Amino acid sequence: MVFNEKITNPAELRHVQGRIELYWIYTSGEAGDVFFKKLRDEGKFTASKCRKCGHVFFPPRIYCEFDFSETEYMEISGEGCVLAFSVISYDSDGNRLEKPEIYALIGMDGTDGKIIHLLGEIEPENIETGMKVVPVLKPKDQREGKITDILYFKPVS
Amino acid sequence: MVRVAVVGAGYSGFNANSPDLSWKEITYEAAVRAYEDAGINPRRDIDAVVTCAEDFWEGFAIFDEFCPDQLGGVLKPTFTVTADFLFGLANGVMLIKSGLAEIAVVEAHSKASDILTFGNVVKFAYDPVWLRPVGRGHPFYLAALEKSYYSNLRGYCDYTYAEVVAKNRKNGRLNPDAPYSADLTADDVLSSEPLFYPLRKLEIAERSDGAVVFVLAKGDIARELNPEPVWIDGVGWNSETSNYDTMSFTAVYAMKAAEMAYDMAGIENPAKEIDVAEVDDRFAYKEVQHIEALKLAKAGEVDELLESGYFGRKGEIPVNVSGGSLSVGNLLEATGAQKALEIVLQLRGEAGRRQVDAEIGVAQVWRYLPTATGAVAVFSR
Amino acid sequence: MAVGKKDISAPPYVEGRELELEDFEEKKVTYVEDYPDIRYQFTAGQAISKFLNGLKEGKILATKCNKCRRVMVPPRTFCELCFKPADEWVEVRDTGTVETFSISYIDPDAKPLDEPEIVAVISIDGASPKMGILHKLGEIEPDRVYIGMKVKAVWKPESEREGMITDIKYWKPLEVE
Amino acid sequence: MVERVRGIKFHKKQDVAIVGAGITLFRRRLNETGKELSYYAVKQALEEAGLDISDIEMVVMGSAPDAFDGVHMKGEYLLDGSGGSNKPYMRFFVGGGTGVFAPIAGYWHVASGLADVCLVVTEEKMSSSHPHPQSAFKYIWDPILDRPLNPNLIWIFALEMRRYMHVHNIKHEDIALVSVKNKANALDHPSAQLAAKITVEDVLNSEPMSLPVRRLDVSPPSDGASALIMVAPHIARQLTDEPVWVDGVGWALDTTWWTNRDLYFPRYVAEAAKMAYKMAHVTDPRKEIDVAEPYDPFDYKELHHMEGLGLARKGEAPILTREGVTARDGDLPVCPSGGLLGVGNPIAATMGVKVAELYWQLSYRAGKRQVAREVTTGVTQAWGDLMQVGTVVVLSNKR
Repeated sequence: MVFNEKITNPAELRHVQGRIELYWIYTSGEAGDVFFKKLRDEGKFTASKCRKCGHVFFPPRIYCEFDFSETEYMEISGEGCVLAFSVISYDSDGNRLEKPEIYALIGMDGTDGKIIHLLGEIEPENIETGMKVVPVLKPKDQREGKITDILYFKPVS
Repeated sequence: MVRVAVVGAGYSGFNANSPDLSWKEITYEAAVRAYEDAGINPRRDIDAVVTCAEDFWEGFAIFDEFCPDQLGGVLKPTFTVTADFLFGLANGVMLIKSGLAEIAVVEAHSKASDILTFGNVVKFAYDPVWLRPVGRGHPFYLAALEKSYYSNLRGYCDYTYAEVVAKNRKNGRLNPDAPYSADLTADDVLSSEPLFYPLRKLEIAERSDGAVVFVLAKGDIARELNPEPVWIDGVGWNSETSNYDTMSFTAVYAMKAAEMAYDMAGIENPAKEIDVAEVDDRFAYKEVQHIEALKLAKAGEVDELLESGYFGRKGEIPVNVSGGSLSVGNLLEATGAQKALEIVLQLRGEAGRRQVDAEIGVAQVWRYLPTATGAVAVFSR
Repeated sequence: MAVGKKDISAPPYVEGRELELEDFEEKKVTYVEDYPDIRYQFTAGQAISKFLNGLKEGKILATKCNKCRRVMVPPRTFCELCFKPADEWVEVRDTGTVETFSISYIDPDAKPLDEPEIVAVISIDGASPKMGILHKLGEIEPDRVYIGMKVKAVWKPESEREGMITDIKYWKPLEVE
Repeated sequence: MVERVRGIKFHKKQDVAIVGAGITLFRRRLNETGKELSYYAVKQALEEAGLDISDIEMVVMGSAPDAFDGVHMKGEYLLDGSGGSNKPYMRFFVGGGTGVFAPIAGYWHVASGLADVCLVVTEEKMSSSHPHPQSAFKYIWDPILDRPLNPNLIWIFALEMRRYMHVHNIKHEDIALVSVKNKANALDHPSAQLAAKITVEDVLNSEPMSLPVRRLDVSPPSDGASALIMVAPHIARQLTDEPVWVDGVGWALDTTWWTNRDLYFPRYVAEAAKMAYKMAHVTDPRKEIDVAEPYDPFDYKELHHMEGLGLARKGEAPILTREGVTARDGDLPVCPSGGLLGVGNPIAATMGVKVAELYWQLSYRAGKRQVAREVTTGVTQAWGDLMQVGTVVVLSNKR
């Protein structure tokens, strides 16, 4: 016997609402700080290259995750090509978005790395994998040193 | 060599929701059944308790506080692994092999119906600096991207994934604990709305509640408790990376975990030696990835085999004969538990109307979005 | 594999970059904020549902295990020590004893409180010894509280009770009555 | 039903040695991400052990609640900086006890024979959590019975401390001596966040938080990481002539119903210690233990835990402290690192001042912190959850 008695009237079953009322402030970290300041102030993209194996990381990091050697920063164009994309009709609460968002996995030129970001200025039916895209940044005075300083990537016209 | 066996298994049933029982009560129910099955008194006999849970699935900051009581683990060596049940199982094996325990208990549960903002919790696992702030879309976009990338690489078309859905949802009809089982065809799947294009709603496992408890024992004790226990021949687990830029998107984590488990179990030719498999299918394309990773089929050949019924209930290697997560539901950290449970039931011959003939079975799980981490366990009778 | 162990002791490998609050305020460092909307609906289950419904009626309910003879508050469906189902429901009294207490000057976010509040573990009369709950004390000066003090629950008016632990406003000294 | 289930015999596959350790700075706010902090700690441990990341077979991660770093499934998030990429990697969690629990998990990875070289990494970035790191602790309480009372973490310490003082008639002055000792010890720790020369009066006059707990009774929230490398005997022999051996491990988790227990004595620590001592063949800890690093997030906790560990009789720990027995040059040095009170308390990352410190002490490489007496065996311990869990490790430099 697992329980000796159980509540039979469903109205007597209780549920208590709970909300996590915390918020978080995340530093970009050492490599992130270098990247986002460069993006904010100069509109330029930074990657990092492993001093031992030569793997070029994007997003940049201070260490090579494969051999744990140090890396050095290098400037890249910020352009890339679409490796995969998806069209999302709902937000994370499950509500329909007024306009679907296009997410893309973008291989970054001059690196072994990738970025996941939005695509803009294009309709889903016109997207092809392998398509070349370039970043569209916020105007300099509105940039804050965050990933959202990149508004989206757009196809090369 | 110290061998480890499953001598008891208990579960609470799997349901889309469970408004009448708290997570403690669900777990207690599963534990009582497991201890009865093993024929042990937990307060006297167990040496260690392993629980598997993640704080934000539960709504806590330190959830492991709430684990010992319902498992009979009060003032015993009890701890939490923040991972799936199969990772807990690996720890149970290590505890016994290292001599820290002779009888160990592994538990995992899901109270997914308590989560009101599932999408937000999943998104909260995404890299806070590089990924989480991008867009407002549902975090399933990452699975959609992976599906798209992987399909292009292998040349699989959507029909293959739709067949996986149809197979699993139909299999579930013979499983009394499969709340999402249904009589569906691949065409039904293909005609459902692509909410997360190219991912369709019917390709995604809905959530379920439930708890599973296993009792593991060292070889000689296992035989005393049960003349024919189910042996754990191998366990393996692996993580690719936490970064989307270095992920393979081809389930290399599952391949490496399987290699580790097969190595331990002495399995050289999985496609020949394995009789039944339960793999993670919380997105339909994941089943295809995982079949390849477990080396049950060659890369790029799963579509033809699926079509021929090779992975069906009566096929050569039945995969997800329980109905998989597509039928049973996404049990969060208990997903691997449902898969291991199915294998144990099949090997014991207790799988009822869905019984297949099997001597060696494998269970595999992935740690869900946004990870590239997974675990594999090989069982035999 | 090995190249041999180095004779070093405990220095950090690198100096970290320590930040002050001003670094954030003056944007000397880049950062992201997140205010996720994360909500749950906790299922109270069999025992706690009944306990909460009891509070709404102004009663404190306990469960009893006939094996170890413990009367348990908060109530549970199973005895965690005997690992068997609890056997019966018992109503216990709304008086008790302060087992330990603290005078708190901070709120959950570590901000100072205007008035300190007194929190205590109160063992409930009618339950087994040391069976206590966490709650607050009121109608008493902080420096007059002592361990072993007898206290009584002060309930919200019936119309305001919602079947929550806060239906008891606080516990007050028994002798003041 | 089996007639008689035999007791644990510790029939392990192989012994386990520690050959390297690493620790970052402990600071209130660090710019580095949790991944970067983990990388620093791992890099130092690898360097000390003379190993390369490719030599590591498995990785164990220890980190306390996700609510600090602010990432769901944060073990997965931290894995690349912890050297877990393309490896078997797992995160373990017993609340505040994780700092000593992670190496216990590392122990069974090696002792079971599944790995010969296991890296153990612990990390915490508490500064991400707002409005205050303490706010995260609001969610450790029962969501139905306790959270509506708006509890603060310090409450549980205050309630336990009051009970301990009451039962043994201990004065706050005696407890404050622990804070004075540990903060002074931390002056010699290069990672320390709150090292200082203070007096008992400073503690007694510091700002009240949740009486009897005052500001200087408490360790500070912190960011940091630490790492440890655990290996099989045949690997240890190749690396060093003086490995430090794991002689015993133990842990125990008490009931969730903490208001149903008498809080004056930490039974969870006593049970964990019993297991570890049995395994290490320690029968009289007060005589056989040469140096101890019990968990000291609050000053009374060091005393409480010494009693749980059997290093003092019940109620005797304050007397030993007053007599100087627990000083760095005393007969039983306790927290020579400076502990959490002095070095800082990045919850799980305190492995760096507990297990790693004991490793450095037993290999005579603790520098200015090296205790005066000869050492062969040491014990370290952590505590966590709702005053529930004890985790104990016994190390020795003799096999």
